[in-house]
Amino acid sequence: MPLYVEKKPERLITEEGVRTDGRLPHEIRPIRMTVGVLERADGSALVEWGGNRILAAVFGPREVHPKHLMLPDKALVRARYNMAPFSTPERRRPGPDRRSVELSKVIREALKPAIFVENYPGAVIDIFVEVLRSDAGTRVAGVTAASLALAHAGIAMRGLVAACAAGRVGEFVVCDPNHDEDMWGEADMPMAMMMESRKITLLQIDGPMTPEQFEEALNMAKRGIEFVYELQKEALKRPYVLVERRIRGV
Amino acid sequence: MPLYVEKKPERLITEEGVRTDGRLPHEIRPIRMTVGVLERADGSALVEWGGNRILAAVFGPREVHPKHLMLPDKALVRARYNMAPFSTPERRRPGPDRRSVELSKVIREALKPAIFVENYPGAVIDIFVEVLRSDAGTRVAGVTAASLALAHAGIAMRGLVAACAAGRVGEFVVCDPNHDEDMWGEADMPMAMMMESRKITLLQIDGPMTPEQFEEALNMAKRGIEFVYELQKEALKRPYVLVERRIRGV
Amino acid sequence: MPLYVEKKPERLITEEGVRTDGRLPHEIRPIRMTVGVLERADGSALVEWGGNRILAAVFGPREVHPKHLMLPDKALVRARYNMAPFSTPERRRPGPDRRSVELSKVIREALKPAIFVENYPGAVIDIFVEVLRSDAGTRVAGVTAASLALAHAGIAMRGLVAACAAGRVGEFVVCDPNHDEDMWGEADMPMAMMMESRKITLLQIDGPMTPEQFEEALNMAKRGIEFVYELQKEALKRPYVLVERRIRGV
Amino acid sequence: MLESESVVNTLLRDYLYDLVKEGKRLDGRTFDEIRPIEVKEGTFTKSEGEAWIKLGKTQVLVGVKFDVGEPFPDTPDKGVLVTNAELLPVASPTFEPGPPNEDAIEISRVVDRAIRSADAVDLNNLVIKEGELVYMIFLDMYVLDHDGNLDDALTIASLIALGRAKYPKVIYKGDGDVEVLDEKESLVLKDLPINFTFVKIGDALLLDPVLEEEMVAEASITIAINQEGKVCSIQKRHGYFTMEEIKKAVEIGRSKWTDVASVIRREI
Amino acid sequence: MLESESVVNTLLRDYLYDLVKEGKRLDGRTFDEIRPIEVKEGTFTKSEGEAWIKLGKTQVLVGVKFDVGEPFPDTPDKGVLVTNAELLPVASPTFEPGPPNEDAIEISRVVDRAIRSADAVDLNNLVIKEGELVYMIFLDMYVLDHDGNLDDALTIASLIALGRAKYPKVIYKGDGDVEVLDEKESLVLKDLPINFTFVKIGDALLLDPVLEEEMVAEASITIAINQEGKVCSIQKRHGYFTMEEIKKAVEIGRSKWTDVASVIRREI
Amino acid sequence: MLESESVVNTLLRDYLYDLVKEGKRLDGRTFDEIRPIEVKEGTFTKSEGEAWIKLGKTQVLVGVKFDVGEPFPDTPDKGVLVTNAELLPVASPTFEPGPPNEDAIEISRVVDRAIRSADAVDLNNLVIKEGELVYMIFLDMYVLDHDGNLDDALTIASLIALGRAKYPKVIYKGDGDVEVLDEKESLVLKDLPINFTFVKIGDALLLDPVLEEEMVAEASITIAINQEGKVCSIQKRHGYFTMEEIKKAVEIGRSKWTDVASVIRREI
Repeated sequence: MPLYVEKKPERLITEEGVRTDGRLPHEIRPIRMTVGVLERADGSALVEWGGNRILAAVFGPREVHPKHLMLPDKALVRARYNMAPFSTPERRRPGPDRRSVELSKVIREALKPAIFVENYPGAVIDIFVEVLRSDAGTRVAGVTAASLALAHAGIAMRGLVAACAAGRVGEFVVCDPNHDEDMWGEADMPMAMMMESRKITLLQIDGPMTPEQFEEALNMAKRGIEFVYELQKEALKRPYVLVERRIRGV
Repeated sequence: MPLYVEKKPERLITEEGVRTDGRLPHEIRPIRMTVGVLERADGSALVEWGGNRILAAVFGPREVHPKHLMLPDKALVRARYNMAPFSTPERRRPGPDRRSVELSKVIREALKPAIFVENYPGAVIDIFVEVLRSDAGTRVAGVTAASLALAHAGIAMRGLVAACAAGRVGEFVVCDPNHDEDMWGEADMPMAMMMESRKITLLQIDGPMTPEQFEEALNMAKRGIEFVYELQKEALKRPYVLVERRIRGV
Repeated sequence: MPLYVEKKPERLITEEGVRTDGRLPHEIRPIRMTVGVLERADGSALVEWGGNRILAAVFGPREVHPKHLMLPDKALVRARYNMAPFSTPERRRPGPDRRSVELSKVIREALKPAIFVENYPGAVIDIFVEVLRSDAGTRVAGVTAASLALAHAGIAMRGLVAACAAGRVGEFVVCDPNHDEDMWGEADMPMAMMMESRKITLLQIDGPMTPEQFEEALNMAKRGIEFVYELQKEALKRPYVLVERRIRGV
Repeated sequence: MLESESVVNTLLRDYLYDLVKEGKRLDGRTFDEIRPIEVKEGTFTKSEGEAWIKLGKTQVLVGVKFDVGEPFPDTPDKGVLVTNAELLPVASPTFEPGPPNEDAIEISRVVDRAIRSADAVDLNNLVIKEGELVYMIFLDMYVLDHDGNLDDALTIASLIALGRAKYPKVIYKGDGDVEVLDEKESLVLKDLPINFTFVKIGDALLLDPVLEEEMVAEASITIAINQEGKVCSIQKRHGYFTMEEIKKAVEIGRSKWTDVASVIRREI
Repeated sequence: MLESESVVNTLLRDYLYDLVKEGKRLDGRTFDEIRPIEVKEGTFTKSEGEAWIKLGKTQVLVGVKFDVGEPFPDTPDKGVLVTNAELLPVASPTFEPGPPNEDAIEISRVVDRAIRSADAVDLNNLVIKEGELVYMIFLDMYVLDHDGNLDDALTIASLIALGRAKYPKVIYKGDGDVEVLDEKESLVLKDLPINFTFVKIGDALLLDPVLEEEMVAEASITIAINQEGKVCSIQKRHGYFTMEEIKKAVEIGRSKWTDVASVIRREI
Repeated sequence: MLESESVVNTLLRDYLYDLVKEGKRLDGRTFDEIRPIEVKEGTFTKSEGEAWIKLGKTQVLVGVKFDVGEPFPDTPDKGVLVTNAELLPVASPTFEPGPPNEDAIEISRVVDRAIRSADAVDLNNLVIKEGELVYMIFLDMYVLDHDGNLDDALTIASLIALGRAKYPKVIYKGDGDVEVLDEKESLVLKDLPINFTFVKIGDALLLDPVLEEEMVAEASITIAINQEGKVCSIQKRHGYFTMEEIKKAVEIGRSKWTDVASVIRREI
């Protein structure tokens, strides 16, 4: 228990807006995406985003078990968000907790609007998001990875779903909050969009924001999402080739 | 943990038979019954009995899930007795314990003989007894409420099931034991009857009684049940109207 | 908790090879087998082996529930190894733990090769091994008992499965390790065979052995198995008659 | 009881009802006759007190184990008794592996309630250090073969096992710790609350029903009687009874108590 | 929302969409109108603060209980708030008994997040001995009747129940033990973060949807606004929204906050 | 192995048996040839020691984490090793989410047994205060891609992860509390007990089977060999073997130990 004590940094952001990891408010952490990391899954992707390592896999369309869950006119979409025991500083007990049950639902609802479910009546599409290493922003990295895995599996989609969080640290609105900001910042706002249609499929807020801060955060997250979307397209164009880029100005 | 310590009263009953809440041995606590408190349930009733608050709801006859539980020649009857986390002095962890599993069965067996189960082959009748506030005698109040909810749902019945407990406190046999008597009394005997036919459908005893005391307790409980039965009929005649009466001499 | 503290004996075996229970390395504990101890089961056997008391029962061939486990071309074989709460010095909490899940599988795999599963397409054969009293070697005694129960149930078999363990205590290889040897010995090797064909259907090792020790242990276990097999045949020939024998030299 | 009717069930029901009308039972017993009680010899558990008994073809095994632990906050001056029943899948083709179901929970609570309401086990005698450390008794009941009337069989076996139980003496060393002595103490049984189970078939009350009788009966009830002839606990099961039927069942139980108690006492 | 289409569902959907096109709703409300909030009088729980409210035909009961226990290691200077929601099977034919499912967990987390992110309950005030002993608040939310918009109903009931809650004062006696006084202390509510749930039907955003509206809606979202008009938490549910729709929903929520808050304040 | 026969399965079986008769395998290997072992570069976990390895197309990820806690009562002078395997649903269409099933439990126990029976991890070195506080090692094994022979892949990855693991030094401060230092200590691996899994197809023993070979094999067995060439643990799986086959498998394992050990040592 006492092996992993975390200390709050003296300050989360300087007056000039320099963050604990040296980024400016609008900057995003380094991201690397690899499509097709697994053999047996129908689609898979590994997203390394800051210190996060998220593996997503998709199976389907396939037969539904148990049968009574089958939807006659469209595909059933299931998603599971799961944290590995070794993904956190202190070892995590395996199995779902309340947070991961909620995130599984949130991720499913983020992806479902993008899938042509009516193309696969009676089938199931199973999405698995495995957090191997967590470092703030696992759900947006997870949605990003799962969207790649869906595309890699050849599931018919209205477009890729890309995701990024914004947050509030003191009076600064920041893009892609890091671990410190997630722990001790004022507000966190993960968001996902279908970029082709500019539709928001995931939006959560935790922590108060004025209407002005909220609008700024929406725009900040959107710019992050646009960048993530470009990386996704690149990763899909050349599967098995790594896409990595450190950006200072989005 | 130490917030709710209960103390045994110095004495449970005076030599004149006055109980800790001022009642005489044969007296019953105030009861109020309201039928039709819920919109979505097929039948419902709220019974306020002393400090007890019991909500009962009935769904059915309806389709059985899972299918393999279906009985071809009659209705399946299920009952669940459940205590709310806020129903006891100390907060109760949600979910069934051994006591509530047993009481669910006892309540089901108290009501099933009154239902024309052969009228609903292949269907299920679901009875839910929710203890919102507990104050001794929740199972008899629960049976009473559930019987009202069954009638309110229009389930064909041989008659109402009414219930009341008797108990032994020292050498006194008392009607409708209160919390103190339940905790520190010598014996408790919940009972339920179909009043039309005078058949006993629930009988439990916990605590020793001589054959004479036992016979006295049977009669005491029966008189309580007769009174409860009258209240039930009144509550059903004018649904949505409250039936309340404090009785000193049954 | 502190009621049952076990102490390691000063030495597990003398230089002359005398063990803590007085046996020589090749000697087996007393065994008693009773076939047909239960009325309702299709087949049953009680094996008393040293301080072990193992009850095995077989049901089947019978219908599979749930249906989706059914195999169209052969019998499904299920086995459960279960320890009674009163089978160990300290009371054991009921329910499966990881060890009993593994042993259930190991026992199933030990018996399945002996069953003509193709004779019972679509059916299930259920094997229950109940450890009433444990004293080292419960899995070999369990396989032995279950094999008798299968035969008693009239299940078509390629032959009986008999089992016995060998172990290493210091530099001695011993037959049928006792409780002390199981706890503090160097290696344990339970083994089961279909004696007619000399095929090994169960083999586990826990603890290092040189190739020479390993070969000696294989032979030691095999001699024990041969003896157990003779007892099994005797027990089956005269059911309801006890077979007991203390052997000093196998 | 039977949840649903099949042709075989209907035939069985008709047959048993007809028998009862003639004053007979399936195995030739009278209505208030208890099956032979046999106590199997040998050591079958690692407990501090055990009994494997047969009531007719019904077989049960009960083991009593001891531990030390904290008392309940509201009874700092009493030992703790924990009761558990397992309907083992070996006992019947209808029993399934898994945690105790509704029936197993009810049975264990019925036996438990009889023992507790008669104050049969002297829990006050089981305190090591008041409010801190007491003996815990685990009464584990195993059903091995189910041919009806598990409650009475388990109650008899439990009383024998408790009466036979011996636990190690300990010396309290402070701080929740004890020194365990070699000397053993016998558990004190202050009473013998014996359960009597009846089923109703037609107008008849049948004591100690076999499985077939349980299957077709209209109603069933279990009544515990103690050595003073008091009614200690009752559990009405399915169906209904009149008041007169219940009073009659109590009387039969009272009249049979000595017979069963003498078997139990002989075996302790 | 509806998982699958049946003829009835399609008819309902068409009907509600047509209504919305005409600017109407099923129960005659305007798009941004909240159903009447009624607080039932009486005592229904054994908690230290409770509220049984009706939002239209939706009924919920919330109880607040207190205990004392250890603080979390990373917040030794704060009390503990535990939130739990139960979708009781009495509330809807589609709710089943059992541990909280995905929906129940999400709802309880949505209410919890609103309360926490607004810092509405002064947890710093609930420390008995820093790092050792604090008050624990259990906020148990019971859904009794489901006619849509459980989130907002539960949030309102929770705020009232918390605002009414009184807990016993205690004196720390050392060693994890306390003396409980008769005197009661009121829980301090520093803010009123109120949830506003919208569904999207066609181009319209409907506030406080009834069950049928929830069933046919394309999308839904819940937004918590506090007394300063800040957005405290958001949970987009199924479907999708444009940025403009979300900003509009926030504005509607801000404009309705005072109405709902005055009901809550009146009842505390 | 295959639980049941379909036409495809029969064809696969016939094909693989015919291949084996000709002395060949599906992927061209000899019978006793192990697939290439590749260790993926990078940091993928938040553990104190990790390894993501590929054995052919089988991929596994193992992480080692540390904690401090109480020792087991019967080993007050030893650290605690906890082993857990998860057959992630990403690894195969037949794996389902949920708690470890029979197969996962068996695999984790087979790896655990190999490590323990060879005394590979020096648990005596992991005591902070005898009888009170020791290091706890959590060995979590994740199966990412299942193309056969999970046991050997997980054993290799576990040994590398353990060999790489570094834990923080602590100073015991009394009362179950420690001061955590910045300095790290390497875990000591005293032995390399390596598992070798064989399947039997016809008369042949095939080392390191791929998934298809596992599916059609008559029998399988896993044998752990340590650096002294001792047999440390065996787990016969399904089917049966003759004594000669088992002895032959042990000999093959012994002959392959150095090859695998050199890969492990290179990566630590």
